[in-house]
Amino acid sequence: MLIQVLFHLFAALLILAALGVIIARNPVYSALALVMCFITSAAIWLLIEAEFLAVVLVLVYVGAVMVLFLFVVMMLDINLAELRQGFTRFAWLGWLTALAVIVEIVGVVWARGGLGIDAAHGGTAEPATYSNTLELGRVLYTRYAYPFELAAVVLLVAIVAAIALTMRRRPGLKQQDIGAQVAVRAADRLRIVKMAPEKRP
Amino acid sequence: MITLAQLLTLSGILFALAVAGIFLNRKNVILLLMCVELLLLAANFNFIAFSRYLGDINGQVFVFFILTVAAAESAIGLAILVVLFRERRSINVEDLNTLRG
Amino acid sequence: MHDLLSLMIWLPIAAGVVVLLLGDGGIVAGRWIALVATLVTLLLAVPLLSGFDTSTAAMQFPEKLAWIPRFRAYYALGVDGISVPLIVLTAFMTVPVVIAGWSVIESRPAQYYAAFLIMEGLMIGVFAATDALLFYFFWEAMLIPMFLIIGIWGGPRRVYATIKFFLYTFLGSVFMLAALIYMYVKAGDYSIASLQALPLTLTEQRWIFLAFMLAFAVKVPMFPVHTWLPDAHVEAPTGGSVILAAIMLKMGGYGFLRFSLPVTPDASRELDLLVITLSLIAVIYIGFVALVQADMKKLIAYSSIAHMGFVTLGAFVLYEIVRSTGSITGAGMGLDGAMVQMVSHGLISGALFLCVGVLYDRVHSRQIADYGGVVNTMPVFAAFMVLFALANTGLPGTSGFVGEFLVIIASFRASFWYAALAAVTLILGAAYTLWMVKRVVFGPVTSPRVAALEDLNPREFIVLGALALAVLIVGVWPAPLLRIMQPTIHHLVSQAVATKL
Amino acid sequence: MNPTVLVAIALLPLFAALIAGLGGRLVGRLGASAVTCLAVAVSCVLSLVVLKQICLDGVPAYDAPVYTWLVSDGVGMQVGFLIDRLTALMMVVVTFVSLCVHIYSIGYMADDPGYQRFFSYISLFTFSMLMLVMANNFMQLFFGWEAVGLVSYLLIGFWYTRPSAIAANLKAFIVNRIGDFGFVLGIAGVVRYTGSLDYRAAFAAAPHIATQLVPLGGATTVGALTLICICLFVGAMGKSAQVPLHVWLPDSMEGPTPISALIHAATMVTAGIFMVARMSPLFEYSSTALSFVLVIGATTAFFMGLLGVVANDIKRVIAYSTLSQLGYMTVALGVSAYGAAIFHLMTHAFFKALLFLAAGSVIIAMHHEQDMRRMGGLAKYMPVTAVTCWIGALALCGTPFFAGFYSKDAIIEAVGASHRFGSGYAYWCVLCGVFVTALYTFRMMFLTFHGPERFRETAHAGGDAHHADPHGHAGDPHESPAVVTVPLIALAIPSLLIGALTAGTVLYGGYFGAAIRVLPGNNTLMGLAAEYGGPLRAGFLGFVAPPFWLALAGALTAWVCFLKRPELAGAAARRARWLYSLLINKYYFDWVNERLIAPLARLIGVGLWKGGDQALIDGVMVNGTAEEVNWLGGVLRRVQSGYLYSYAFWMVIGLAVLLGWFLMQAMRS
Amino acid sequence: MPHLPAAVLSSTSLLPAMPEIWLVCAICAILLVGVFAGERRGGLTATLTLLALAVDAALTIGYGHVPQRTLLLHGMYVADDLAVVLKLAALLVVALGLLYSRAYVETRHILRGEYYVLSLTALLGILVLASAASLLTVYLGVELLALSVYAMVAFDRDSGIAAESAMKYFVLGAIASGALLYGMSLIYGLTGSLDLTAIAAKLRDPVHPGVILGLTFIVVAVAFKLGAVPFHMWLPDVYEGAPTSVTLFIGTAPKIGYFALALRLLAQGLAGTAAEWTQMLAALAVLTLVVGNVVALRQTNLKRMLAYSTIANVGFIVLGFVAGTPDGYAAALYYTLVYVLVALGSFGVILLSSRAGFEADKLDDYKGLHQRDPLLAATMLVLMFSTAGVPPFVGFWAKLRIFQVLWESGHLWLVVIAAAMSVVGAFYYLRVIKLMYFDAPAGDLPPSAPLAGARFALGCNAAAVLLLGVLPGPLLDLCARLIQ
Repeated sequence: MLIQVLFHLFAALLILAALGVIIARNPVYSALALVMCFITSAAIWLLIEAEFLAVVLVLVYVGAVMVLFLFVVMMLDINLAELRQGFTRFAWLGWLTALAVIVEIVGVVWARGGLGIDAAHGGTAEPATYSNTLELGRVLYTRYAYPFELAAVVLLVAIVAAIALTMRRRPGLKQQDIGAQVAVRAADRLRIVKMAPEKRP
Repeated sequence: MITLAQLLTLSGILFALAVAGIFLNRKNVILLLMCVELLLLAANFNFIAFSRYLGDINGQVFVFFILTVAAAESAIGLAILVVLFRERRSINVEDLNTLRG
Repeated sequence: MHDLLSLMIWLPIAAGVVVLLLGDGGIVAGRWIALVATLVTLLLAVPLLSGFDTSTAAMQFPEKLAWIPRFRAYYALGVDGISVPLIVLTAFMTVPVVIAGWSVIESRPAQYYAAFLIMEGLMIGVFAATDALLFYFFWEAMLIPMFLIIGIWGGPRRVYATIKFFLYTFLGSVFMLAALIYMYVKAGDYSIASLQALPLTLTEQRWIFLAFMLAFAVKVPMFPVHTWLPDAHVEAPTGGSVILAAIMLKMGGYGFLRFSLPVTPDASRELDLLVITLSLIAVIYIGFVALVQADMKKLIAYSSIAHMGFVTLGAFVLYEIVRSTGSITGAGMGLDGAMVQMVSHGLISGALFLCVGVLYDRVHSRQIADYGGVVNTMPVFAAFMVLFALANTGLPGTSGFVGEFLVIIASFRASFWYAALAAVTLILGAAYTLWMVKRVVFGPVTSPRVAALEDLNPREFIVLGALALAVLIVGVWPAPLLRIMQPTIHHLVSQAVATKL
Repeated sequence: MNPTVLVAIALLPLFAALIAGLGGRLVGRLGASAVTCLAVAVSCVLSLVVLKQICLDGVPAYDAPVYTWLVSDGVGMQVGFLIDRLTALMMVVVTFVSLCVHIYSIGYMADDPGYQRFFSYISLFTFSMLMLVMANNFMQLFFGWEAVGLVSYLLIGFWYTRPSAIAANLKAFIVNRIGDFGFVLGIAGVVRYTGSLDYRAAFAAAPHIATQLVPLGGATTVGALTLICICLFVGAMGKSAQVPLHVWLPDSMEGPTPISALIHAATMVTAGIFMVARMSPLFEYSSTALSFVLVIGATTAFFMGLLGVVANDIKRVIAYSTLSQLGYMTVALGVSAYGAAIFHLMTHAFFKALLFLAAGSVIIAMHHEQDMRRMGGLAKYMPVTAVTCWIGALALCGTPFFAGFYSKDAIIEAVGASHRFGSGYAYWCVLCGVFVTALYTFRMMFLTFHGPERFRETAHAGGDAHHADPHGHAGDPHESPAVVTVPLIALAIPSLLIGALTAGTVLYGGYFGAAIRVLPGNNTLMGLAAEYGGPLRAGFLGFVAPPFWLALAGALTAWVCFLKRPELAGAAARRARWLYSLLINKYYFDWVNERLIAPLARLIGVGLWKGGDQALIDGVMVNGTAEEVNWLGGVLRRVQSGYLYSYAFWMVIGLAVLLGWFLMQAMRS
Repeated sequence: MPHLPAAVLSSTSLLPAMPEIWLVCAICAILLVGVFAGERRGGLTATLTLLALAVDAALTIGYGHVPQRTLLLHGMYVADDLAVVLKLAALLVVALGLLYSRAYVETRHILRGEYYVLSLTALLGILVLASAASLLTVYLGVELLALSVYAMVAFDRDSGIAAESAMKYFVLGAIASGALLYGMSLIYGLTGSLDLTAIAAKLRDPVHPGVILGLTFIVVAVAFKLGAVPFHMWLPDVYEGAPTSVTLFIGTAPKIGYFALALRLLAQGLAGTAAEWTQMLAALAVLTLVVGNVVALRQTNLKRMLAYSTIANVGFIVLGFVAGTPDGYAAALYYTLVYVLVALGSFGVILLSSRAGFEADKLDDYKGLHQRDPLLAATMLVLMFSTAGVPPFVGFWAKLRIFQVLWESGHLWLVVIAAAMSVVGAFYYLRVIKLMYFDAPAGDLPPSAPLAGARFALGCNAAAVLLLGVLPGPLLDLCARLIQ
């Protein structure tokens, strides 16, 4: 019962936060709303005993990805003023479509025999000894070794791509060459010029 | 306890909102990237819900990979965004229409 | 020679490739290679004729190699009474084209010759293929060289003309392909024989017939899908017009005889009035249109349409004959007429286009108004021109007469009115052809350009002379031609009147 | 009978033509004329031999193919000869007249650059005409039929630089084609009902065909034989210049005069008459067709004669008389008096050729002046021509004892005796025709050979003078050279005598025998034969018959109006202006053709071209479709707006629609 | 206590996967070389890449072939001949593509080690897709391919349109993968398995709306990847915006991967729902054919026109799937291979006729190409006629095959529409030929550089199109044999 209450609470928060992401005028606000989304979803996942993923979600996303987002937002100092306009007059059409999609999905979910399985219960609760993390770990490096490697390559791609796209050596950029500074000799610094003595007129 | 249907409904709403966000937003490309994250979140919800419902761990493993990929995806997305901004000095969706027809 | 047909197909193509590779630099050699190749191909027609057994309707000189095992499609060649004359015609007509282009084609001559040689091979392939897929293969492939010929060496509006030509024919062919595949799915292979033997319901036949008809009607061309022809002819270079008129149009007629009648006899029986009507419209409507053309090539092009109307009329009149007389006597005559008409029109229209080409090379105008009194400066040419013009009006003693005469006689069996409407061509044909002759050839010299003309050079004389001979021979002694066709035509009639239901 | 002889008769002129035409410098002018004359002479002699064999030696008629042209669907098309009395007679007429014209042309065309071409043409014509008359099947008949048309086309346009000439030959060809249109249909009909092209089969089947009906759409049907015969006769109308297809003949006078004599008077134009006579076994079974023939012929005979009265060009006068005489022959055919028709054909061939050649002689003398108003009083300058011409003229008028008398009289009486529908009308036409004939003939003679000498006034070089005039305009007109006058005399003799000599046999002696079939009921000549008592009696009786008095009246009228009181003619013209303009405009036939029909055809052509081909098919169907597609492309192109959100939106729309559609299906099931 | 798998990775079970393994190693190596060689000796990385591809091909031939279809790596990886052929095709295409684009990338200063690394990772994605046996591997393959390609599109950092197109591609692609995941999640949930074979076994009629729901999402994703209307909109912009070398890449190899995606996912995994997704694809195919062909008529940019032509051809590929029979898939496979071969050549022509500062992507740049460079013009002629489906070129057989399977499966109207549309399509292919052959050269365009190697390869490419057109038998048989 309590779980139900909590679920509905978090669900409501989640949806509100998602709406916030969409309609916030200021990207920073949207980012924060997104953080909110992640936290609430993490909470819901905890409620359904996906503890490990919940933790990962918070750590990885809120901790890393969203920070990255905020960083980019700040880095590209976007003129927020120009972003303040709202939706165009076709917005209602958009909302309508979204609504349609929701209706279709929800319709299927709640229709009798819509899923072909009994969606009215959520599966059996695990015993107290159950460790979500252990279960994941058990399969992750055995059955899922191949996907795991692929995921690694995906991350590699991300790294390579990010570097290749964003890093650029600008010509004419002044850089310090420490080695050169250390290895400098006096001759390089000082030049003695011999001058002929002044002629008498 | 939380039923499958509730979770699926939630994810469905999330999905729709994310999509709506993508095409309702006329201004800010970053917002699109965020919506994409929402989109993936919705999918994750499904997987976890089913995994829980079926008492089968594979769904959660899948989510694990999705999170990984999503991270990589957002990284690349932001990189492209940076390049775009360098070129155009703007991340206004309205300005992304030189290619058309 | 059991691989005679392959030789006739691939020799010109190979020569064409060689000429292409030699390039414009080696065009001097290239010309001779082209000429020799076409002449050899023409010589190969001799064993084809001498070895041809005129007592059977079976496919002769057969060749069969596995081509696409998966579709049970074979590289299968063979000839019978309706393909031999057309193959010989093809081999014959390409020679004048090569000679005619000898010195008048300045730009990219190598490609010019290559295109014609390759096209010759492909056209012979169309007539020789006994596998529907192979037939279609050649049928379509031929569009490419023609497209280039019109587009590269054509007149001012060549682009419009050639694209129109290509799309028109492509549209037709695509639906024929669809029909072919449909029948393949039912029959299990593509050999024309098995398509002819394939039982089909009336509905199927109807659709297949219409699909085929679209393809063939465009090629023939029949009203109302004829409008590509005048444009293409006007814009094409002389050689292109000659091949177009002499051979390509025949493929439509050939298709009707090879596919429509035997494959969909019941649909043909049901829809023959459609074809007959369109043919008669072609004869009269087009005759009137030709009357008012100011451009010689256009006029001849329209007259081609009108003459091809006789082919389709002769091919499809047989069902009406059966209906009105209750016997198939005379049905064969219509088909004979259609075939002879094809051959003779090939010769005559080709010759007329060459005549126009001769004038065009000198004056660079196709407008009738720019000429007049040519006979004063080019008497020999005038003699040829008048001869071909008279042949075009179907004068007895020339080849033009035979086909029209047979078709008219045959169609009288079907209905007095068919014969009457068809016979209108005697008047209209004479009117537009001789009126043109009057304005171009006769009369006093009208312009300094005409006064400056000089008469045929030996090359042109040989070309026109050969054609004139052919026209007269076919006109005076058509018996051999008909003997070659006889058994096949009989067989065809029996196929066409038999029902598949 | 030896077929090689027949082949030789036919082919000799052809080879001669080829030699003369293609030989070029090898044969030269002399060679050309020599070889052609020789060839025609030989075949003339051979024809005479054949005639002798047929008529005197009683050799049976020859009917056999000599060479198979083609066999289609069991129907054999051969070249073959049918030589019976009719054919033999025609062969002699053709070759003889042709020979005369050949010889005459040596002089007449002496200084024409197209000399060789000319001889090649006329030899070719002789060949074609022989093929026509000797045919034993329709295919060959049609071949000859078209071939003579071709040659006449070439010869009318012989002087191809003259616009009038090339206009005339185009006209001639096309009008003839209109006739051939019917002719081919007739032949097709014969094949339809007999399955063969041979005369024999067709004649044998005639009674059977007569019972057949041809559906003409709906319930209307027409007798097969009637249809066939009328179709064939349409062909004859074209060749033999019957109203309304006569318009080409007067214009054909643009050709050289020998041609007018040979082709457009003596032989080719009579092909139609010959053909109908040849087809008598068919026509006999269709009195409808014969009535049609009768009426057409009668109309031509009278009304075309009238035109001769107002014409001023000497050759045109003769041309109109030819028309009218052809009308007479046709009338004869119409009343089943085929023999009379052929007989008149023969006599007419001689005296009309004579008249033309005489006219030609005059024209030479007048330095190629053809207008009679610039002649007169020539008799004393060129006596031979005048005399021979008078003989011809009298023969034409049907003066007793002259050739024309016997043939024309027979025709008139045959018409009188006939009861076929239309014979009443025809009778009056031919009677009045006699008056008219005399009128224009004498008018021509008076204006040309008698009365004041008007040629001293400036004679502009018109007529045949397309080339430098060799005679020079100096001095009085003088008699033509022998090469011209000899043929005149050669033709004058038969014009005078042939009638009297042969009337008995050819007309009444049942000369034709099996060659011409006349059903007992229709045999008009039979009755006349009974009364015929030899040429002399017939001649004397002729003086008391109405035709003679009509002819006399005509002659006197001519004498009064054109010799005694020339102003009367003008007065008459002014008095009956409408009639005069009607005649001077030749009943407005040409006007209709040139101002109505030709432009109408061109209008249709332009309409179909611009409206049908260009506007409808190309504009709407072809390019229209292309534009539609292109337009659609433009519209769809705008959907690709370039805006990210619209792309996303379309994706989602697609998703939503797919979802909605298929979920609905799934829910329903 | 749940089971612990005995051997995590047995060496034998790995052999067929050698190509992927080798490729990963090669990627790392080339990455390092690229880092140290730097931009100065970029040629080195290029050569190494080609070398790696060659070795990979050898490995594929050597180890890829297995007696019969076997599942490896705990059912994540399937080894069969189809996979082998697809991999070889992909390797060949990528190799040729790199060969063609060599000079281009040098002149555009995008020749950096990363360029080749990314193309290799993309290739890896294709290989993974080619032998994917589980939803997870499918997903990872797709993402690997997609992410690499996003980056490559934006690779020319000095080009605004490149970045723009990359951004569009990225966002839309993300939506697509979101949809894919969503669909996968539902399928997983309703079948309780990630293995495609298991899913195929579980999915039997009656099909629940839930499955349809998931199916639709997956179909949308696949349609997006293939570029079927209305999920095609990224395609023209990306083709036009990306550097031509990248366009070449996108236009060729990934198609093979996405064919594998469609085949493995729909035809094999979701075979039970064929009745539904064939209908969906039929609807999409019609739209695709119409839009692709009709809009291509209005293009003035050759790359963009080819993009729409791609869409049109995708329509045909999809039609192959619509047939829903093994024959149909074989036809689609054949069409894909043929199309890739032709597209490779067409973009190759663009690459070779472009210069520094001259992209040669406008249609008008090809006026009178015949005078400037007969070889390129002739090649383009062959390829255009082939795409238009005119014999004797191979494109004709591809279309023929599609028509055939449609007839066999009784889709009359699809045949008619496809036929009509191929006529419309012929027009704009002819227009290219018209420009090259019938028009006079416009102004003075730079002569084409003498790149013997690339030009030779291009010539062979065209020759292959002709040869396969004259003797289509072997390839047809192969495709049919690969799909039982």
